[in-house]
Amino acid sequence: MKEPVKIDKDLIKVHGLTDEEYEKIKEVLGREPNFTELGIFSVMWSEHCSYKSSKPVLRKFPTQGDNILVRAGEENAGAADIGDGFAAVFKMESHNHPSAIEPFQGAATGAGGIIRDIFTMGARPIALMDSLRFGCLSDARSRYLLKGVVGGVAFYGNCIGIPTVGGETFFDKTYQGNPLVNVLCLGIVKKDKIVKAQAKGEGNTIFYVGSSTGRDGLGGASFASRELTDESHEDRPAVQICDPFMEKLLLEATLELIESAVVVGMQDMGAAGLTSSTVETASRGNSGIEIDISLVPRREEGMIPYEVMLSESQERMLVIVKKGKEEEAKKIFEKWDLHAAPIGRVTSGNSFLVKDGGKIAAEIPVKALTTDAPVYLREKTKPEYLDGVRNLDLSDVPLPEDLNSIFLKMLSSPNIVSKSWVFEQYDHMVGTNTILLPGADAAVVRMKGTKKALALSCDGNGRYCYLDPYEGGKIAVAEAARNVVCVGAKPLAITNCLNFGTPTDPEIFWQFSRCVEGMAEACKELKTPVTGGNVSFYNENPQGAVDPTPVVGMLGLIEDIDYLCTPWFKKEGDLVCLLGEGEKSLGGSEYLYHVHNLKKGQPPKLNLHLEKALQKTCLEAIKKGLINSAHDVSDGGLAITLAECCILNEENLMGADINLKESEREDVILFGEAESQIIISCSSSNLNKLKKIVRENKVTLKVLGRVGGEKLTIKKEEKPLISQSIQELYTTWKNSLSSYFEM
Amino acid sequence: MFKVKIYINLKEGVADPQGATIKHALDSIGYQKIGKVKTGKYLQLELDMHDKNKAREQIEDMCQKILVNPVIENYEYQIEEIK
Amino acid sequence: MFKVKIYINLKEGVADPQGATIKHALDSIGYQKIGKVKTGKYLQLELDMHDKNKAREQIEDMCQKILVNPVIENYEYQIEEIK
Amino acid sequence: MRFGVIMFPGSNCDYDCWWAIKEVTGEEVDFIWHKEENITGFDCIVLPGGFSYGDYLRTGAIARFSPIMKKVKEFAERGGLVVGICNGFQILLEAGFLPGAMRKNKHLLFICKYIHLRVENPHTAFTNLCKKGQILRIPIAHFEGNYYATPDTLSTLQKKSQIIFRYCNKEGEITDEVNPNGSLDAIAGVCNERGNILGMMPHPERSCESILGSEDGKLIWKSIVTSLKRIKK
Ligand SMILES: Nc1ncnc2c1ncn2[C@@H]1O[C@H](COP(=O)(O)OP(=O)(O)O)[C@@H](O)[C@H]1O
Ligand SMILES: [Mg+2]
Repeated sequence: MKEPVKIDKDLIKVHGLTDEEYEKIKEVLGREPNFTELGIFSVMWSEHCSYKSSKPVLRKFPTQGDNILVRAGEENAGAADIGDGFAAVFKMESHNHPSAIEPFQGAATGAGGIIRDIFTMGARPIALMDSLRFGCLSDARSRYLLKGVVGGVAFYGNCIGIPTVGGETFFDKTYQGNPLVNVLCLGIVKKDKIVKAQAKGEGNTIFYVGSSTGRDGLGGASFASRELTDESHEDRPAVQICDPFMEKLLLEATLELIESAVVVGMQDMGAAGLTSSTVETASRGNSGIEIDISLVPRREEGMIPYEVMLSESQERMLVIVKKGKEEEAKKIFEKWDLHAAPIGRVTSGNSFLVKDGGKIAAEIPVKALTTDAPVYLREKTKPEYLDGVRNLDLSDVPLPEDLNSIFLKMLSSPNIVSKSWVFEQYDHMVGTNTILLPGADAAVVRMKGTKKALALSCDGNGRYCYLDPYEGGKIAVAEAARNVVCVGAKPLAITNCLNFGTPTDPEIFWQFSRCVEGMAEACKELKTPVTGGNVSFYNENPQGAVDPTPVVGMLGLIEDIDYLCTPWFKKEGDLVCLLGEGEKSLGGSEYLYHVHNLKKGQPPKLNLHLEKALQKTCLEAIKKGLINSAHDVSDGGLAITLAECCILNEENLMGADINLKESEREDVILFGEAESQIIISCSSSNLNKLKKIVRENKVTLKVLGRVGGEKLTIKKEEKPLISQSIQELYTTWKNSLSSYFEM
Repeated sequence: MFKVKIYINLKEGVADPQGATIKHALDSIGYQKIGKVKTGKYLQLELDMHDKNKAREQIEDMCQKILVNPVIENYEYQIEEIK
Repeated sequence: MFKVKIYINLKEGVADPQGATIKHALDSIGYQKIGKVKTGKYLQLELDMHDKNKAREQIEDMCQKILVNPVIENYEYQIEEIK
Repeated sequence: MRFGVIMFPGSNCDYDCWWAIKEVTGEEVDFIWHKEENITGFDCIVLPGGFSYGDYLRTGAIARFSPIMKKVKEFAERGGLVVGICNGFQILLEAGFLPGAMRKNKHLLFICKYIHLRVENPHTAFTNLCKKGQILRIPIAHFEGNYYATPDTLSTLQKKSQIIFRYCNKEGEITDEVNPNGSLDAIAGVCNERGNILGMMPHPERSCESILGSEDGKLIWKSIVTSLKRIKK
């Protein structure tokens, strides 16, 4: 690339900067910016780095709590106290657009990025989760994307040796062409060993460690390079290639480095690479920073300062080392065959100074790029589509005659089927901590040397949010918490990924605000503060924006792993009970979508007080050892939840005989979705004790039937609606996803 | 009948960590003077066709549609008639 | 300075599931007349040497020791002088 | 007994082996860095699973050149016990300590799940606490576990009882369906002729505690300890 001679209107525009923003840049600098500076401003003031549209809305999230050690936004990830002197560090991030272009590398580099965020805080990553959304599985491109994305997450997580312990896989035509790929990473660190992402202490040395810098990802920053000059280039790749092996070396070396106490701070070079890592660490440390980019290791020849500063090559880190400890640091890097180059130092003052050998390439006040970046209060209006889609007249929905075959059809819906084709491609056991493998409501990883374990769940429902963003946002949090409760964990805190369309569209921004408000409300009520997350706007395809899709990653704590609870039925003769009651609705249900091809209606209403009481009751019952299984009612309604209780344990399928005393339409009874409900099983001798807890917490408990036999039978007032052999249910559910990939 | 050999490479500028690691290994085993190492794929296939031009057309099409990932890869091929 | 291209193949008789899968994919998309498909690796490397014979020796050695697994793989290579 | 677990760059089951040997089996264990030149004082060397050198080029192909491998060779030549698990097995194959080679799994997917193994030869230093035909439940996690050997090699392995484990179903039957990766003759683990080097794809270190779903892996560590005690006597 060549430097353009002059910065003109077009150049400013392709950098995604408005005229006002450009005026502001001139004001800050007191002069015209040069090309490199223009690039630096454009990436630091981009939505991705500055959160210029979302910041004011995100302030609605509760971020404080007794156990919150690092609050959202303070560092690369938040941290929660989990006792015994340990903190859990966790965060979720999206890599939607890169995955749409190159699914394998896009998803893999997404995993790589979030893993770096965790270990740069000094935490050893112990689990990954992936929350994935694609268009219809019947479409070849969607299958290609699914295969590539799963392959990419697997390639990265397996190689680096962090178990991918769970996730979500959801299909809906709204995601056609714009898949959502959100990856969560959880790490553990001694509380007093948390490392800050800050550059402090005049004269401390800035090290560049890891892969060399190429032109990859340049286009991803704001535009494609060829629009800049008339010269024709070979097509420059925007696609970043991952190197999990390099990251494994970085992971081990940095943790060793932290142990040796030579580190002042560190940050990975993620979005906006060298630029954001240097500027953000300096900003947090209230320092200046000076680097010489002629010292930056490069993969390609002839790179200009602009390219070096904006490259998004993967697996690179910035480490600030104490003055005088450079040799000690170098030794550790060398042990791990890593190339570490000192490229600059922390300075007093507030200037971000970039030199290229003897020349000054850029000089900008640090805070102008961070805390003083522009923030906008975007306009919002209630979308017009809402009134139309919320009206659901059940008389337009024909009641199927053969409920048995509809039941099987539901079980083989891509959104209901077993996701083992996905999670068996992930090493979910490495680390020998995964005590609840994928397939349950939440994954559980133990903490060796203690009785404790951490539970994780990812949840979100774009359909609900499309129909009612506020309720949908609330539900995402509540469901994630409920999932964690079902395995016996107390919900502690959340991270999240907010996937939306274009924020300058007032209707999209309304969806965004309402979702956040709903989530915030639920977080407050359930006492699960937000420790961090990520906003992904511009998720659009030719048909328009994707359904508003906030994804919640919930962290829960199990005090004693002897009281781990699982979702499947265990003993013949156990009572099957429904804990809690929520109003059933077909609005936004999987049944309506999969069987009737409709996305309509009012999603289930969530009463947060009831929800809280329900979760408390369930946890108490688990801790007292009163129940043998717990599984929350979600996608597909009661019938699907019951089926899952019967077949989730492949080693030991269990039938059940259920009799429901309800008066609604049969499809509503079976497949209507509701909040605040958990199916539990218990021995009849525990029923009275259970009832006592239920009364104390003012929730409800209904006995629905008994575990046993080779069939799942569901009756309404003794009249059979469904009766199926569990073997058949199992086979249908288990093989439906892989059948799309068999040849 | 044709025998086709297809050579698939990473595009110029696309990082090749595998190549870099192999180079590093060769260096440290003690091989001298190793410059850049690039990794790629090598496919061989038989085409039961007679018209070379048609064969070429089909090969191009197959490469662009499935054999090659055009986002990050380039390809070249050789085609040879066999009896 | 030499530029070396190394083509690595699975030996005759060693099953090649990847090749079979690609063939199957090509068939099912509707490409006609696809015979056997074989997958392999393609390495390119630069050697900063001057004596072609010595270069050949080193390449053979590298292939036999590390680049190729002789239990299941064959190799061929081309060497070309560059300035 | 003192075990040594080698750490290659990219190993990722090293700590898991350490935990299984130390905390579950109760034996002494230390890590050995791959650039180490000295391995005296160990009774058994473990090459753990993972992705040494990222599995770049071929699994195990680069790690076999680590300085430590010369020492492991000498150790094995003196009759020391060596176990390679998953990537460790792949390294042993590449280094020529064991016969054969690994190819990509037949379905061309990484696969992680519990499988069943049948003990084919209980008369080894690694299986002496098992019965012939005993069925073990142990997880696998690999992309390249599709074992191959030439027909000659295979018949030698069979004749000399060097096939230690084969993939089977719950009932111990060996069928194509339950062969998870396409391995020749459903081979999951082999040893050398002398019987002191074992390579296996399944992960015994992942199945040593009931909370993880199985304790069958312990049999292998304990067999090793038993045979070492016998030798030391
Ligand atoms: N992409 C994925 N990666 C890993 N595990 C997954 C993935 N998708 C689904 N799973 C697992 O499959 C199980 C069922 O998922 P889901 O139906 O979303 O559960 P729930 O409705 O209880 O949240 C969970 O244990 C989940 O972790
Ligand atoms: Mg659930």
